[in-house]
Amino acid sequence: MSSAPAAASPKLRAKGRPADIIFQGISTFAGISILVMLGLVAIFLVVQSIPAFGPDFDVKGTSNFLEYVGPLAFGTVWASFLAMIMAVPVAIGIALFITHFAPRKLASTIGFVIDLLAAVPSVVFGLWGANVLAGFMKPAYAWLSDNLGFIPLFAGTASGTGRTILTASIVLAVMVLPIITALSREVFLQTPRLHEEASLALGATRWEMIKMAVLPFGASGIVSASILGLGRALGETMAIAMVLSPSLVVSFILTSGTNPSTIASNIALSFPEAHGNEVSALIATGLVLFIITILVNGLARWLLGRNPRTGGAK
Amino acid sequence: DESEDTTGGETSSISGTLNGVGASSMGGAQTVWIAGFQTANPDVTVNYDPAGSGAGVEAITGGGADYAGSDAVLEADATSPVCAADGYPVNLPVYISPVAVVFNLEGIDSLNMDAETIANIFKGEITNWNDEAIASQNEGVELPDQAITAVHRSDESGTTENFAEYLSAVAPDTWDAEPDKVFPYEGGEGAQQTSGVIDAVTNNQGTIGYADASRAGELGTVALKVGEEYVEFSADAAAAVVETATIEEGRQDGDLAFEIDRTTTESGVYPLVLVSYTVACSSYEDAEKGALVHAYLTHVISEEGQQAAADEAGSAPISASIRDQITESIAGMVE
Amino acid sequence: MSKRIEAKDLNVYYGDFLAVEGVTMNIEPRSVTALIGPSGCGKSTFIRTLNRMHEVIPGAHVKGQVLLDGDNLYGDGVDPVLVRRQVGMVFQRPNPFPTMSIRDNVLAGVKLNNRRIAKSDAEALVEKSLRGANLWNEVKDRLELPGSGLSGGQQQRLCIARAIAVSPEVLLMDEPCSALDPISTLAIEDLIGELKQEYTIVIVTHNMQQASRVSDSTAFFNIAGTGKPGKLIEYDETTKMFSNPNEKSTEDYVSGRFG
Amino acid sequence: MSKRIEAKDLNVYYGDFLAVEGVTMNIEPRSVTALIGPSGCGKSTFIRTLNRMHEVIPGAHVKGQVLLDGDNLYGDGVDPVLVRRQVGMVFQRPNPFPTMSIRDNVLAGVKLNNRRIAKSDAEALVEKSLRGANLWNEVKDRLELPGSGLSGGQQQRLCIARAIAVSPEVLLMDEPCSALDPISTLAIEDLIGELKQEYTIVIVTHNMQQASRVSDSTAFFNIAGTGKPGKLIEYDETTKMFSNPNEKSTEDYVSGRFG
Amino acid sequence: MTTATAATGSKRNTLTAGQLSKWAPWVTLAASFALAAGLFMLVAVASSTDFSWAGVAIVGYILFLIILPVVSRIVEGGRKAMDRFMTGLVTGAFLLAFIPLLSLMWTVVSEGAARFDVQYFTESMRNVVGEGGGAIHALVGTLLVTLGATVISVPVGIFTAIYLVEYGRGWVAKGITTLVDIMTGIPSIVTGLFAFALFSLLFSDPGYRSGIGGSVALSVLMIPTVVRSTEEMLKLVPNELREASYALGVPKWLTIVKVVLPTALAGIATGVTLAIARVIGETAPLLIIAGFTASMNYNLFSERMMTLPVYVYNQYIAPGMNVSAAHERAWTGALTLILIVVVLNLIARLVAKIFAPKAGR
Ligand SMILES: Nc1ncnc2c1ncn2[C@@H]1O[C@H](COP(=O)(O)OP(=O)(O)OP(=O)(O)O)[C@@H](O)[C@H]1O
Ligand SMILES: Nc1ncnc2c1ncn2[C@@H]1O[C@H](COP(=O)(O)OP(=O)(O)OP(=O)(O)O)[C@@H](O)[C@H]1O
Ligand SMILES: [Mg+2]
Ligand SMILES: [Mg+2]
Ligand SMILES: O=P([O-])([O-])[O-]
Repeated sequence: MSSAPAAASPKLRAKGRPADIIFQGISTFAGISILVMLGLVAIFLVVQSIPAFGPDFDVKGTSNFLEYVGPLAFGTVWASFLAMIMAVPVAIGIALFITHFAPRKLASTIGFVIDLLAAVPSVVFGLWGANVLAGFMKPAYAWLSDNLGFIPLFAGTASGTGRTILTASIVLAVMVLPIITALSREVFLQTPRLHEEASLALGATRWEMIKMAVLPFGASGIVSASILGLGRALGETMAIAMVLSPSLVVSFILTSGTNPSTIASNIALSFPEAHGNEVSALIATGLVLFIITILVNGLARWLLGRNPRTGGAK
Repeated sequence: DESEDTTGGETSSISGTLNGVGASSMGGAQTVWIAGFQTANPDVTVNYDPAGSGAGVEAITGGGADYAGSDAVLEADATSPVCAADGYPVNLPVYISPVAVVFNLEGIDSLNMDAETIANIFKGEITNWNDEAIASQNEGVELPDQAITAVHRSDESGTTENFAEYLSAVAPDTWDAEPDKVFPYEGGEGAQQTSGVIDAVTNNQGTIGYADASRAGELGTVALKVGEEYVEFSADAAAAVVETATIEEGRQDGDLAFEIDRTTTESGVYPLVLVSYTVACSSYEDAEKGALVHAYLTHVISEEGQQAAADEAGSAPISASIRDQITESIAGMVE
Repeated sequence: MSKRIEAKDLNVYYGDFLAVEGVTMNIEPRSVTALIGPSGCGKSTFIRTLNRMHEVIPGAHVKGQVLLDGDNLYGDGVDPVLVRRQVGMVFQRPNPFPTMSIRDNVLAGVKLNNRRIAKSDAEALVEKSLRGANLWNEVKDRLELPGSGLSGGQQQRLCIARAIAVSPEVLLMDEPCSALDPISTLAIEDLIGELKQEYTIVIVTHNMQQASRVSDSTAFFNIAGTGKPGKLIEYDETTKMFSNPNEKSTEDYVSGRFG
Repeated sequence: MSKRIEAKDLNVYYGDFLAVEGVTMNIEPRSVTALIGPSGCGKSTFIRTLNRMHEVIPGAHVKGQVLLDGDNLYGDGVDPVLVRRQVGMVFQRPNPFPTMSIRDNVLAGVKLNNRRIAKSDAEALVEKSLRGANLWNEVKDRLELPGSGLSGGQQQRLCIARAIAVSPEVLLMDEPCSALDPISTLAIEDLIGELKQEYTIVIVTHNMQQASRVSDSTAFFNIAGTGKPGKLIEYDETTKMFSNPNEKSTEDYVSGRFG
Repeated sequence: MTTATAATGSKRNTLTAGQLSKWAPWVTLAASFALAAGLFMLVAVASSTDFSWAGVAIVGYILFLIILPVVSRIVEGGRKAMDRFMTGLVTGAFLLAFIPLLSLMWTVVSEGAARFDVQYFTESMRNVVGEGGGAIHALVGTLLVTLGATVISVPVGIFTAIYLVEYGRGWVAKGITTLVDIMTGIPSIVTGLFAFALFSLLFSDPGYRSGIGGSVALSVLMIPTVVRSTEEMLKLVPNELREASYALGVPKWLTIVKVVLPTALAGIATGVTLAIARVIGETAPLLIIAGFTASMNYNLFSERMMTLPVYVYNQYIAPGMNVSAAHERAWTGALTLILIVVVLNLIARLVAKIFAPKAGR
């Protein structure tokens, strides 16, 4: 019947929908503003650190920037690594406990209590780490270096104060624990019931169900959670500054009083007295930390890419 | 600006805000002075941010503060945007405090040591409390067979610099590093700030550290060998060494940069002291600011001010002669 | 109220993948048209092109024309939002808004669009729509309760009430009964019979009996194999399609002994 | 291989809510029993009590007995894990493990028991189970691909293969075909016919035709109203149930013109 | 094979064969700890050292972790043993986290209770030397600075998440996601330095200090957390709801504002609270940009502003002669910070309760 060429009636024509465009504009602008903000931070870091790369470098007895930043970068990565190998398994354990082991009614309360850890200011972690934890760990360090000193990690004399890189890493681990736990918990809760029931119906025990359904589903979530936690660990400043007994060394020893420092805590320790070239050097170490973060993120993304998320929205 | 408008102060009508940044060593004393000054002048707010000497120097030379605190003197040719055209930054020694070498050994309150021994302990050459070098100076004291844990500052610090200056002046062969704010050797353990050092020493047996004497508390302290006798730290002994100090050559009028004679052998003098300076302008670009700084510094160096700091922050009051010199230095601020 | 729909040589894509190819069909106003065919043949894809819901999926796009009383839905400057106000849709799984009460769910089309409506008008609209969806008696005492608290069949009827509350001219239903029990299914089939007095209705169903019971015309889609596009094989009156179809494949499909 | 199931005065609860009340029924070995009834009458709830899947839901619990060849599933010290190994289950929505290949999906249950299964045995078992589930020909060339890449019907048959790979003695199926198209449904109904040679099968279905086609006995559940518990109304041979039931409500339900 | 007669249930049940009884784990637990305690008692007596509770806990737990699975393996078989082992491990992980938590909370509460008084919350440190004084100036500062950071971060964060979930496609969205991850790794002190550089440049004031500067620094730390958590929550909103809304002729932006956001609101509130908790205890950046003062300052936009973390830090490192008075103030400050976050958490839970989608599955 209607073979007439289609000319849309005004009823279907848009007036142009300004609200839609404005809203999308605001959202896009917000996204872009992050780009800008990060760009500004990057520019700030680069511009302010340029003088550090000059020839007359002389900070803390080192004669070039690499010599200065090397041990710090090592310490940063080493401390974060130690913190992560402690925190990630424990966080996964806690998240599993909350989601699959604890009685339902208790679970949300427990979750809340763990979240409390996230509320503790880093200064307080510093005070606690330096004055409570270090003293608590000291006998263990003495025992380790007396009895297991042949293992390189425990070589040499033990710290007389307990302010070692291991203590600092434990503090870091406790600090990132609630972050990793909270996110993993959310992800585990999202495990499709269907998959959990599928494995149970096959006669799986609780642990087997977790292995078959929960962990594969949550793998990418655990990685994201760990990245967030790692970000915090890499950048933590005050707690490390207060807990660690630092030196400008590269050392894997866990129990000694001579420990590599971290970039962020070194900035906090040196910045108040720094001037001129030294300020630039410190900001340049911040730039290095920034780059380390980018690399670590890239690595994690690559890991994620190899093990893509299955299921989920979109 | 939040300064209250009430004219309630009976004692004064000056008002305004004064910002200082600098050495943490005199943070406690500044709190005392500020409290006293603000009580007398309710419309004034003085802030002192104990961010560190470096931050103070950066701030005053960059124009980021009205005055600064510094453990080390400003270079002679430094300038500041807050100074008047004919003004220049001056160093004013307002805070003198002995640095104590503190230790934690059960049942021992005091030990005698010469600079050589202290240097060797902090370098990690002497590692046990029953070492002959210590024992020989402390006859009658039962020294335990215990490892020494030497605690130094992990942050950059004026205390470290003064400690190192003393050791390198008196025991130059042992302490062979250039005195600096950074602790130069790898041995020992680091802790942040005076509080960190005090905590590390207090919480652990067999430890030794150095810290502003006001924080020594119950800890054992070392009497330094000066000449042929051993001197415990005290405000008087510390003030005495400053009396013997000379003003550095080549400084402008009113710039009171001290050179302390660490190697003195005079009796009753404790040469391990920290002198902290207030850095201000000889005259200010902004006259009101100048008047405010002048009023404040007058309070700081006043006898009550110095005594309050001695009582509440453990410093050694400056002598009358230094007070006179400073009064002269700051006179230009109100002209 | 109801309108004629014409699809003209419609090709439907997901990104580069051609999911449905060359569909041309006329849908009469005030009739029920059933779309049948095996899984994956593009029934859902096609029905979603009729109110421009297809393009909501990233990368999805359409070539060809769909005319609503002669106006091309895919013409230049056509606002999909306005299209959807005239062509309502009910989905396979009931999806009431979980944060809203039953009343607000019915009024969603009005309220979400920020349109003001007098309280008495709103009440009247809620009652009319719920009656229209055959749900009024069951829920009239609990209009303030959340819609997600209803049973599956009730939720589906709530979604129908929500769709007719905005007075569309066409109603699309993608397997509206597949999640429902027989009693709820009966209620909805009865409802479709009533709604066709006013609306043009297009319904996707897997259920031959249902198609033969409720529809006036039936369109059979088929697909040659995975990765191939779905095609409209035959489109005719329902009685003809189920008794004496032209195509062999249609006969095979509708005569399967399935229900 | 197959076992007799007896439910004795079974009451099933969700927390305080009594969902199913007083069910007593005997299920013969090597037979197919269909559970039918309107939505919400407790079919799913009941079938899940037969392998203790019910208690997976927080707060859910059971009173009464379920005997598997005379052993009470709910006796003291009974390990639900052992129960589930003997009583397999297939769900309404196909749920292969998305991270596993087709082969690993089939072997998922078997690997739990003996990790070190010989490669050749594994191959044989995969083939046997997939053939048993009528899927072998379709997937034999892509056993390494993820199971989630299959079509809905194939996924459902994969789940059946997974369930029979552990050689259970009873197989429970909760609406296994409701998400499937007619062709896949046909395949699965044929499969059920074959499986009953070896297994005791209990199947929930909304589809009367399907119930009458595949089952030997039929149990009709009904519910008096929302909030009331579901009850077993009648349980008899399928032919009897569909031709000449004892209860009026059974007759009403099965004679509904629904399919 | 199948006996026709129904068992009475009193017969031996094949389904219960080879099971450990319910109390077996508890007995094993008690036995393990008793064993460990005995062991350490011996060591303590033999070497005349202190009895080590920590040692008992560790060794007892390890014994439990070994003994129960071994027994289970013999009686119940390997799979059940593995299940018991993992249950022990997971529960252990959970209890392990309680050690630092309890230790921290105990330290903070016991040390902080002394000054948790009216004076503390009504007075500042202006003109206070030695005992007395309070932290009202720091409390107000922290609330203002954090509020400022929240006001900046929440809109930016939520709109960015909206962009990523609802609009963003292709490399721009990917790039922003990566940048957000990178942002989480910026050391807190660098954000302070950055904010300081930015503001002193903008106001050409080399001594620039203000609360708002602190807010900006904290935003840099807060935004990525807000984006991440909001993004996750928006992704959880089923597409069906969006489509239901579109099908009613609702424009996209109204769909987002009125359907997507309300549905995700509970989760977003939790995420924002977490983000606030993340930054409210930051010290390093505030030390640099918000500065230090003993006096009250209500103006976020000018002059130094005290904040609780800086206050705590300062009371600790510069206690003056009356060390214990200052340290008590410091701990009370820490306690206050934690309480603020607890209250925020409770509010978020309330919001979650009120707005949570009713009766889901
Ligand atoms: N979002 C999508 N992206 C890409 N391809 C899609 C998408 N949705 C559907 N397809 C593909 O388009 C084709 C048609 O799918 P459609 O969902 O329209 O089938 P259908 O006839 O509705 O099937 P069913 O009866 O199972 O609902 C299928 O090959 C399907 O894989
Ligand atoms: N997890 C649960 N918590 C509380 N009540 C539930 C739960 N699951 C089901 N119910 C209730 O138990 C009753 C029986 O539900 P069930 O799912 O067994 O019905 P059904 O016969 O399988 O229905 P359908 O045909 O819709 O699948 C219903 O009233 C239902 O609301
Ligand atoms: Mg479809
Ligand atoms: Mg069901
Ligand atoms: O005053 P300090 O530089 O030693 O902190």
